Amino acid sequence: MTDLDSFRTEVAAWFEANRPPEPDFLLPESFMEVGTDQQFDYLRAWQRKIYEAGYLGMAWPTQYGGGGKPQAFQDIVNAEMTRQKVPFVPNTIGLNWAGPLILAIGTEAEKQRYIKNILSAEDIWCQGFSEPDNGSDLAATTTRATSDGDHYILNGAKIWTSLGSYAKYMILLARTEPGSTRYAGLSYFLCPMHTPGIETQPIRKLTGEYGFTQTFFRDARIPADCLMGREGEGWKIAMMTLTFERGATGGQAGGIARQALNVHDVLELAQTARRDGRPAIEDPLMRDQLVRFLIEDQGDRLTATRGTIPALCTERPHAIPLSQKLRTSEHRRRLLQFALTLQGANAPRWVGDANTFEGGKWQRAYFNSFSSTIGGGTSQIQANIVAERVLGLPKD
Amino acid sequence: MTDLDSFRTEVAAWFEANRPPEPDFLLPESFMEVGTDQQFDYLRAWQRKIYEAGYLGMAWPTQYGGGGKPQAFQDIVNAEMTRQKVPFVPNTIGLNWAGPLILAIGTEAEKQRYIKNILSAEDIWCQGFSEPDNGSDLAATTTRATSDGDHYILNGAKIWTSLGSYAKYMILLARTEPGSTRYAGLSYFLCPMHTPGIETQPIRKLTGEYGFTQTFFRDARIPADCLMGREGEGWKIAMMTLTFERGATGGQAGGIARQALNVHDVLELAQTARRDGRPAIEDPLMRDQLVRFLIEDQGDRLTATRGTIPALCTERPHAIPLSQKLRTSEHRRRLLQFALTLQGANAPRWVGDANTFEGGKWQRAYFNSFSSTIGGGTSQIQANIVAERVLGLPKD
Amino acid sequence: MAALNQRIAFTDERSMLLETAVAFCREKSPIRAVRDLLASETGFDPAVWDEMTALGWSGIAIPERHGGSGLTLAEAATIAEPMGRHLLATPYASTQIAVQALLAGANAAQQAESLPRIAQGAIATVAVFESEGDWDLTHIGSTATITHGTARLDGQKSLVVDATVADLLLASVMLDGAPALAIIDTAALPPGRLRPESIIDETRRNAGLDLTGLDLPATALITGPAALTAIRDAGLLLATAEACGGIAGVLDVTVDYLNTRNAFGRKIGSYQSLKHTCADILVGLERSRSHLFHAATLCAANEPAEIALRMAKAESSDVFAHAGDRAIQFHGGFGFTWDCDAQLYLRRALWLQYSFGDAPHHRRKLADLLLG
Amino acid sequence: MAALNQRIAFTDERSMLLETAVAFCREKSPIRAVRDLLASETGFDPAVWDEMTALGWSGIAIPERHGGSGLTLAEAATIAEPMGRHLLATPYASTQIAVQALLAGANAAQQAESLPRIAQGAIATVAVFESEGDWDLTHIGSTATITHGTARLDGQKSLVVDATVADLLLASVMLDGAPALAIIDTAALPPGRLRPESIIDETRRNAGLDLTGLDLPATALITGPAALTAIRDAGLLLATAEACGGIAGVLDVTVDYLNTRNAFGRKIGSYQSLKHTCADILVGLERSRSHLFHAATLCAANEPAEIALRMAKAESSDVFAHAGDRAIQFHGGFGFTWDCDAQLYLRRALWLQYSFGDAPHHRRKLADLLLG
Repeated sequence: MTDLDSFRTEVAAWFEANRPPEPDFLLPESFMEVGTDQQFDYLRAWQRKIYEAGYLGMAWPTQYGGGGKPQAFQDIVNAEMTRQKVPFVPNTIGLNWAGPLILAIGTEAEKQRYIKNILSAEDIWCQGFSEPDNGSDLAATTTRATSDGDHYILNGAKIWTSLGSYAKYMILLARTEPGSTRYAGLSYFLCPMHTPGIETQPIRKLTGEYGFTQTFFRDARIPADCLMGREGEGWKIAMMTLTFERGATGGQAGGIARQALNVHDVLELAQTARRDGRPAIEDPLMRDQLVRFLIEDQGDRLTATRGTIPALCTERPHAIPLSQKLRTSEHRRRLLQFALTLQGANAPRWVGDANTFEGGKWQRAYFNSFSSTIGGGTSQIQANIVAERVLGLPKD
Repeated sequence: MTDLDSFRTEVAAWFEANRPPEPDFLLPESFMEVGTDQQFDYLRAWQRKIYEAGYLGMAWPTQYGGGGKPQAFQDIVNAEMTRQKVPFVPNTIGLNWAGPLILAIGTEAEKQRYIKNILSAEDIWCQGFSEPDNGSDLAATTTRATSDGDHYILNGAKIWTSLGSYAKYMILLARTEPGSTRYAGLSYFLCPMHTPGIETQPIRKLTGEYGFTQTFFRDARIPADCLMGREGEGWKIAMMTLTFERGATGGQAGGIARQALNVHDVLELAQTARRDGRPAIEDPLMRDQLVRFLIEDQGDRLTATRGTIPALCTERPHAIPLSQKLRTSEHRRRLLQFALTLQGANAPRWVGDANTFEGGKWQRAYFNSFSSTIGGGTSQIQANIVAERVLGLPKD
Repeated sequence: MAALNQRIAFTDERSMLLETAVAFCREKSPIRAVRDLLASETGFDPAVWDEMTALGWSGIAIPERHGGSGLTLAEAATIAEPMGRHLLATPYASTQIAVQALLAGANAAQQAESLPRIAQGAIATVAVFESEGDWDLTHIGSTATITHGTARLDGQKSLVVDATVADLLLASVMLDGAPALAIIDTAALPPGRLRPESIIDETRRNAGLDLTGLDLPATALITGPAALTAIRDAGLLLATAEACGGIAGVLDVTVDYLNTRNAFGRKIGSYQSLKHTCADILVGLERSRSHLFHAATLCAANEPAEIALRMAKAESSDVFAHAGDRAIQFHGGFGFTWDCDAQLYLRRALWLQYSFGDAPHHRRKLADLLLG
Repeated sequence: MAALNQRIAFTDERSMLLETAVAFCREKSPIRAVRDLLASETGFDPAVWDEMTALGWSGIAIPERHGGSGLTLAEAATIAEPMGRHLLATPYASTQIAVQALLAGANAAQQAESLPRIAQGAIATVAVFESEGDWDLTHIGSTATITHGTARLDGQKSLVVDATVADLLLASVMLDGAPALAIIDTAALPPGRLRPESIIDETRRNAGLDLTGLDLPATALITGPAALTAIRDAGLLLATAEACGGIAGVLDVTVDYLNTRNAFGRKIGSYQSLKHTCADILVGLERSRSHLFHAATLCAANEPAEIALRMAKAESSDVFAHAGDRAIQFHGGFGFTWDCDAQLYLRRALWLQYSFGDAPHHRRKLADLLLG
């Protein structure tokens, strides 16, 4: 038995023993959906517990609070969290984007100051990239950071800030060169949220819940050393952050137990839920639909694999990455819409109803699925991207 | 027993006794699909036989070869032809568009000259409205008719001419006022096809068959009395022709036994065709699809009824007429595509195969169905019309 | 295959009624009013209900001898369409369904007692679903047992619309192995019998109903299959009417936005992926409305309407659910927020989609009816 | 549910083979050549076949000891994709399916006799469908009866691809109540046994085969279930490969036209209803290709591949049929003519869609495999 094998056994046992009690409220699907203090406190406590057990940041350097072990250990923890379907930990932006970024290019002072509290969930992090009028076109950022002695003065607004009301820091993209346009003139800040002039306003989602905020900057003064890298490097650092977001490079501190509902959860639902007096999975039409979703899901998974084999992507090398968002977000929306159909007469119940399936998470998940078909460029824009950049069709 | 009842009995008996023998080739679906001499000769003989029995043009004046009876008699004949599923008669444009038009606004000379031979199929008629570059935008007609003494000289081209190779006359829309644009300056001709300088060239369809021609006019001189009405009245008369085409006013000479395959034929097919070793109609998925088509078909039929009740069309009075082509042509294309699926392993056979269903007419009908989703304004243009003119959305 | 006809009868009376209802709903139910009522306990405005009663709408299908307007379910559905369009919060549909059940199945004494009350503004509803149940209204777990002239009920009903504001409840129970309906006066219901439920359409108030040990006079039971069939038919027709109105309403909201919002220098409504989808939804609306008024015609004439009703419900609820889904998407970031009205329609669409059977359910039933 | 893996192995060898095949098919099968062959009797160009044999492609999956290249069905499928893309007319796929049947089920003597011939360029095919039949290859009406070492065949086969040009036919028959395959040398076939059939894909030549009273040595029978399973698997994989190529080909034809043709002053490809549909087809192509190479990987490794094959076939044939249908529509009036290449692809798509089972068929089988 190798070290890793025995570690896996140990981890499995720990999570079995320490799994937090099922709360009497519905947990969010992901860190983007945390909408109540109840949900937040529960998840933050859970993160602290895992960290204290040594299972977060296992591959991060010990001098900053990490475990100093090979990444393989963290991978085992993550896999086990997914397998046991334990709750996720909430400080996702800190653990997986800001943290790896600071470790990669931050100063020693930054590492000392931020890393450990990211792991322990002492400091929650959020992201300030999108703006109300620019959607996901980061290059069109208009939030300004004006240098003023040893401070920057921030003015502008960000939108769709997850955990905005709970965050102590924001990774912020702002324009430092007045009059500049597009990529040039952007800078990157590790911005303290508890600064006078920074205000967050919760956005109520179509689910009725909260989970995003809009963040307003009105002459907010932050110390000059909040600047990461140099002035004008903002775009480059933001792109690096997005690489961490996509998990392409490794280095994440872990804790992302899958909660998002997928096709396999829908299969389980089909066994439990009943239509016309019998399990939905026995209905020939439902079976046909389920298989369609399975084929599509497997197709997307296989496509991810194929994308790593250049000889099988020679004709249109960008087809796979550029179509990825369109493929997966629309699949998910349709899948969750279908998940309601499986529930037959009980489908139109909502979160909080005593007779709804799994607390109404399916209904809520369908509504939340629009965040991916709209956010980060709508599916219509994604289809244009595929048609224009991959197929070479003319612009509208 | 009324006169009409006894007439119905007589007609039913006549068609039962005189139904032409099933040919050993596949008959066309409609007059637009007549592609071979064999098909044409068979159908022309059939028309002549019906006319000689007194069952065509029953409501047309006796002095021009008609029956001089109330329209109700012709309606009975038409209904009986449909019920007995006998072949249609080929001179559709003459019987139903040109003939009624001439009777309505033609001169006595025109009536004497044309009507009887339309009924007997002695003279086949075709239509020259569409042009190669203008699609179905009749106002953009560019074919010129230049007055030259007691003749007009024709130059230009028409496309999608049904029965073009068999026709003796064409109802032709041409521009008589040089330099005019749009509606003004168009005139309407009853044009003899056997004129030097008029040439037809068959168009081979995606089915591999013929059935349309392109018609070229190269300095073709036709007598001035071929002009119908006056110069400049072409648009008005063309619109009147289209009213006859839509059957909105009555006065047609009959003979349109339904051949076009519809949802009820598909139901019959589903009972005969087999999928996976059993009748297709027993397959739950096929049943679901069949019911979808039935609901849609019934919806369109009901919509035609509702369109006659103004109080139920107040909000968007143009919604029903302007969406009609989009609704029915797309329904038909999808229905015929589905009809192949019902045939399971035998679906990919083609016209002429010994084991194909009903001679391959389903496969051919699916291919021909594109004539309605493309011709007369593509479905994409139809959707724009609905979105812009009915919903008030902006132009592209 | 069963022969289908395409009759639509629309009298001048219905035509005037429709005009009145369109104007009424537009005036009484601006979207602000709809939103204000979301947070209210009862979920509807009693003053509006009183006006509707004064117009004769609550008793529209009740015979004149019981104080009603003496019209039919077709007129009831005609009014329901604009209500759906303006998301008018009202116990109207529940009440109409209960009226149909009473007309079809109640005896003379029961009718004489309940119908005049409804015509005067009493709210009624039906309790015909159970949490383990399906859309077959004859699958009933609740029971009634008669002893010495007293019926003792047992069981739990669920998804009872407007239960908390109803004066009269008709609850389905099994009595001697056959379905029956118990007429329950809510004034006589012990406290705690109604348990509010959470449903996706926040313009509606639903509750579960605990029947355990409830005693009623045996004369409060409606027997025979007619009442349940009437509930199903009325449920289907009114859901279709609301859905047709809802499609028109959400299409309006969407088209307005597409004509307002710019992206990349053009009105977003000029992009075909949006405008063609709207055209398709309009086509679905036109077909749905035609099915609606045909089914209403058959119901009003007491002709067999099962095929027409199932077709109408299947078509309209699929189109509405699709229209609601697309409305969210086409509103972009705003569509993801509570403040966008698209979500109100999507929620309504999902409620209707799964009320009295969704489209796959009805297509399966139709296949048996039409294909053998 | 059966656990699915996502393995795709693509060796350098396959990579080079793919490059060669792409170049070969582009050169040998320009659309003009495809159209010229439509009217020809055999339907393919023997010179091109000889070149393919010289490249080792006809024997690509045949072991080296039988004169083949010693590779697998995965390499055979890799070549088939560009063939599908360029609509290359060739008896390649039929031959590969027959090879797989022989490899899986034939005994040593049968293999030693037939495989070297194929490696040297003999054309082979399978006769496994009947006119009353379905996609279950074990549903066989034809029979073989053995008497004194002679097998007498009876029955009619149908939809036998490339039958008229094949040197070797493998016909499925029932022998003592179990499926078997008869190896028929067409040189020994009496005249009139093959009856040309008309199919929707005019790049292919099909025939019916009359087995009535045909006598073969009993040693020409392949017994056991393995050969038929191999035919199904190879049929599914090669149909998927051709379909993937076909989707890419028809998408190219369509995109070219959309980039050329103007309407209302703009390239028609700038209209979203056309461009988004193309994007969706591309998405379908990407998924289909991924399924293809995954299924090929499992086949090559002799791992259970039924789920992967059925998924691949279902996905690719639906996408191709849709792409072909849209290609006609998007070409407008030209699309309605014989001269537009879209029709060639639509016909191919329909042929493939119904070969070895269409998507609803495979999804039903997959439901049983995956959902229990």
